[in-house]
Amino acid sequence: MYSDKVIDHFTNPRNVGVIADADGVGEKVSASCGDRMKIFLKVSDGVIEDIKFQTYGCGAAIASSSMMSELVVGKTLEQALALTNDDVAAALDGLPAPKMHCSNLAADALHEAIKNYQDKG
Amino acid sequence: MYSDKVIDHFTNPRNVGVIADADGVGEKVSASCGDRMKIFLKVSDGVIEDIKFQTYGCGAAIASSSMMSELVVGKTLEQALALTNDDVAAALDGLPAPKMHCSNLAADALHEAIKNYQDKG
Amino acid sequence: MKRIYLDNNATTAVRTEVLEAMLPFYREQFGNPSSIHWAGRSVSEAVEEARERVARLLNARPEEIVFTSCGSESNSLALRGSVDFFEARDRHVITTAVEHPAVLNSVRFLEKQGVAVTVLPVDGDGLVDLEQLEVAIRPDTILISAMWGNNETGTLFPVAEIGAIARRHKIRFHTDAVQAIGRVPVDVQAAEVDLLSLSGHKFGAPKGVGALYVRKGTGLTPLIHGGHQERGRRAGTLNVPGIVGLGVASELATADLDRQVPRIRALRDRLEAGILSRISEVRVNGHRQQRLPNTLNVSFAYIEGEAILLFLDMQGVAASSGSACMSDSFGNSHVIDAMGVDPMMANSSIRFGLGPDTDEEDIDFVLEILPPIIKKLRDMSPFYSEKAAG
Amino acid sequence: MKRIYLDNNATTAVRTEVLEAMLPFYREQFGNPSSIHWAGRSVSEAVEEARERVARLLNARPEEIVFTSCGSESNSLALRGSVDFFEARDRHVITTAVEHPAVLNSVRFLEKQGVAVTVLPVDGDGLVDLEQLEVAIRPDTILISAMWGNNETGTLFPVAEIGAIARRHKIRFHTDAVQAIGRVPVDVQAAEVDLLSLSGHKFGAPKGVGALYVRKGTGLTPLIHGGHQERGRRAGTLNVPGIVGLGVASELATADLDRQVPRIRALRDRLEAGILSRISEVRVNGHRQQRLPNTLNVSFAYIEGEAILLFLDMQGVAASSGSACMSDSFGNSHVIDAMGVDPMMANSSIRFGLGPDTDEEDIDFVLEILPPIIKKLRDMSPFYSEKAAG
Ligand SMILES: Cc1ncc(COP(=O)(O)O)c(C=O)c1O
Ligand SMILES: Cc1ncc(COP(=O)(O)O)c(C=O)c1O
Repeated sequence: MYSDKVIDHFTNPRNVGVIADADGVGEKVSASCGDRMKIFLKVSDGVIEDIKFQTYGCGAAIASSSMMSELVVGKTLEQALALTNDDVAAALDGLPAPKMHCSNLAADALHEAIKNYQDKG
Repeated sequence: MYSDKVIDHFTNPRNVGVIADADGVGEKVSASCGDRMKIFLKVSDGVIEDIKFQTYGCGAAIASSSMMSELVVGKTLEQALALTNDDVAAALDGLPAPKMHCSNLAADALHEAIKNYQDKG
Repeated sequence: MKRIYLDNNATTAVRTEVLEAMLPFYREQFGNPSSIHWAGRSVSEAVEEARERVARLLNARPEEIVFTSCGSESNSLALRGSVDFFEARDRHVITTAVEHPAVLNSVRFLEKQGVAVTVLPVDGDGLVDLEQLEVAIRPDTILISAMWGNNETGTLFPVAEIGAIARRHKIRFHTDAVQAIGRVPVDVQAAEVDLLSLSGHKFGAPKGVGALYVRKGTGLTPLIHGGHQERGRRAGTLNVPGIVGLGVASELATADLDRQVPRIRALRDRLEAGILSRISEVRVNGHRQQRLPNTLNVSFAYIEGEAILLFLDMQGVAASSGSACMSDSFGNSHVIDAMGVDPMMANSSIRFGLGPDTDEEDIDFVLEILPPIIKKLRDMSPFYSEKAAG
Repeated sequence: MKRIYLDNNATTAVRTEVLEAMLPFYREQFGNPSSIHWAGRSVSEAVEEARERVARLLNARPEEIVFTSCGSESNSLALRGSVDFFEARDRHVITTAVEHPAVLNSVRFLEKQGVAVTVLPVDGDGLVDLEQLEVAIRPDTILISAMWGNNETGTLFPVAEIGAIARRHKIRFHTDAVQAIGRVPVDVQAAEVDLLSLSGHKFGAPKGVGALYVRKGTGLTPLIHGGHQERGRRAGTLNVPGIVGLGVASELATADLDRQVPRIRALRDRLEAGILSRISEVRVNGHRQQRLPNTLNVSFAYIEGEAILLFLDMQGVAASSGSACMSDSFGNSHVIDAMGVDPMMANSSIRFGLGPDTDEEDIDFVLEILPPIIKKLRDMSPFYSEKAAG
């Protein structure tokens, strides 16, 4: 059902936690299944220096949060804004069809956090 | 499905054939399945001296013709008239339910033959 | 006593390879394929592999295969599922007089529910007239159900031509291919079929499993409601061992068309020729050419079928009769009746259904014992002696 | 890795004795039980013996047992077959909010066809209010369908009391006993049941076979039309090996009530007590006393069920979750929802289903690995950290 990459990220999620003095915080809740992701960013010179997440959700939700965090750490905000949910799923070698629309929210949550950072601007 | 007695009478039917100079001839056709029995009697002093039958029908029809013929040979016409289809079935250790009404006609055919003999009388 | 099984149209033995493939799924890989844990996952893979195999047999796509429990369920689902699907409109269904009771009784049930029905007659060979079919089509016709091969006589319908007519009129076409699988090539694309029924136990898979091919885009209301199994078209925990067996049997069936069928056909022809040459006043029922290669249905004047069957049975030969009141699988033969056969001939019909295990010795044994059986019964028959008398 | 199967409510392994009894019916006694020749006769005897065994399990008569392919078919047949039987009149059906989808989706389908439906709510323990049931009864009520034991929570309905109400009002009573068989005594006389569904694979028989008990005199229109099998209530060639297996499993099930069930209940209680003492903010779903002895459904606040399930699975433990989008057998839990449980709690429910193979070591292993799994997931959960923050 889940790819090896999903299982790996689910079992050993990278970057779990909070950043107390985050520069940007964002979250996203899935309307269909209630999955919830909360993203904390540390930004410096337009680059994501640190990222942490908290996720309430199934294996796909946790794995995509973890994968997203790995994909964007060290990237510019511009690069991070270009990341889509589908990119995250692809990096995980795919997600089962029923999960694509309910648990695959990590890029959206990230964009919320970036927006929050920029709004503070 | 069929009792051993049915199988025996079906495999080795007693009294198959015709009596050319029969004293009485009768027949019965089943309305439901087309089975047909024809009975030939030789009667002397009110006793069935000889009986032969021809039957078109399934295993139950043939076995009940044969069993009936054994039951009445040497019996008085009165005794023969008292014989019922159910008696024949019982003597065969029973017949399967769906056969009771379509193939169990031997006593009726016998009675027709006796009637034919008496009508000539 | 040697036992000779010549009733392969009623059911077949499960093939060795099929049973072997099934065994691990009873106690080792016993999980529910819907479960996401270890016990479900490998099982669900096996089910999907079987689905691909069945699809390949029919030249279909895996997602077009719905697993069922038997041919009767497949037929009932095809008919009722189509009628229910079109519930909002007037509905007219066309079928033929020689369909299996699973189709005919479904149709009769639907008729009572207000569905309009046309049952096409057949000719003396058991074939439908395609012009009559065209004439029967109405603006509200939603379905044509016509079988691939007849279970009693073996007569093969011209399914590709029926399919073309249905396609031209944009009507869905269901065919009951329960008897055809493994005996003649069955291709849902070539025949332009939308719904096709098959049953495992007729070709070496176990009893309790069947399938319905449902062409992509063909809406169907389920008969069995419940969970999301089979993409919502048939609920219920999947019969995993049965499905795995059906997959293997499907693969064997394709191979058999070249490997076994010509041999079986030759044996059937030998049986037919032998009977015709040894016994008088015999009628072969069904189309002599367009016929399932394993099937011979033959009537013997003046006597009754079940009696013949019993004498064959006593000598170890299992066949089937169109007249046995108690034999569900065959019933009182509406098929032979529909062909306009004289009722007494119809009553004496015997069906021989050959299979992969049949050999020449079996056929020769039947040819040896059958003439004396027929003679014995004719000697007992009032019709025969009356006819002899003049 | 040791594999611990705690999903016996989803499906069970076929028992050794059951499989052994089935094996001769694939290749040796493979005949069609409807055939009158040697190949059919012994098979038909085996089927009738199995029918007697199933009847004995339920305290019913053999002729009241209709073999089907699964629990979903039994439920669909009971509901649709009753509604179709009463086609000439107004029809109202009463059921409950926590039934299996095979009942609820059948009812929804029937509602679209114009049947009036009342779905009774349940309380926090998953029980229906019998007074509400009485109030729901109307002059046109033809059927009450209420399950014996719930598949998600294990809650047992007071079936005998429901049966008495139905009898008093002369309404037929159907109960889905799929989960109850082999776990609690099931007696159709004591509970005054008219229709009862069971499914083989839930108690050691194979997948692909089930049964519907139909009380004598209870008219039913078939779902699957065709031949005369099952006294005209269910057509299709019988799944002989499956039916033989169901017979043996039925016998074992009765014996198990004394032999296995007390042990399983004690293990379930040990698991429940262990979880409650080791993990905080846990809720047991279902009635604590009136419950299937093998079932424990428990929710863990702040986290999601499928994630728990996956971690258990990685350590070899198979359980089931009410929230796994892809797990058909459980579905999005309408049952826990109907009990008024907070959605987040409902989303974290895990069902452990113990079976005859479960032992103390298995339970202790789960009690060892579960607390760190819950901790790990809570540490990841925004809800948990917000709550900790105040
Ligand atoms: C209570 C209940 N009813 C019906 C069913 C359906 O049984 P089956 O999967 O055999 O169709 C199940 C099993 O999923 C069940 O637990
Ligand atoms: C042509 C045909 N259709 C349907 C069926 C029904 O198949 P099953 O007995 O598997 O339900 C049969 C077999 O009896 C058949 O021969």
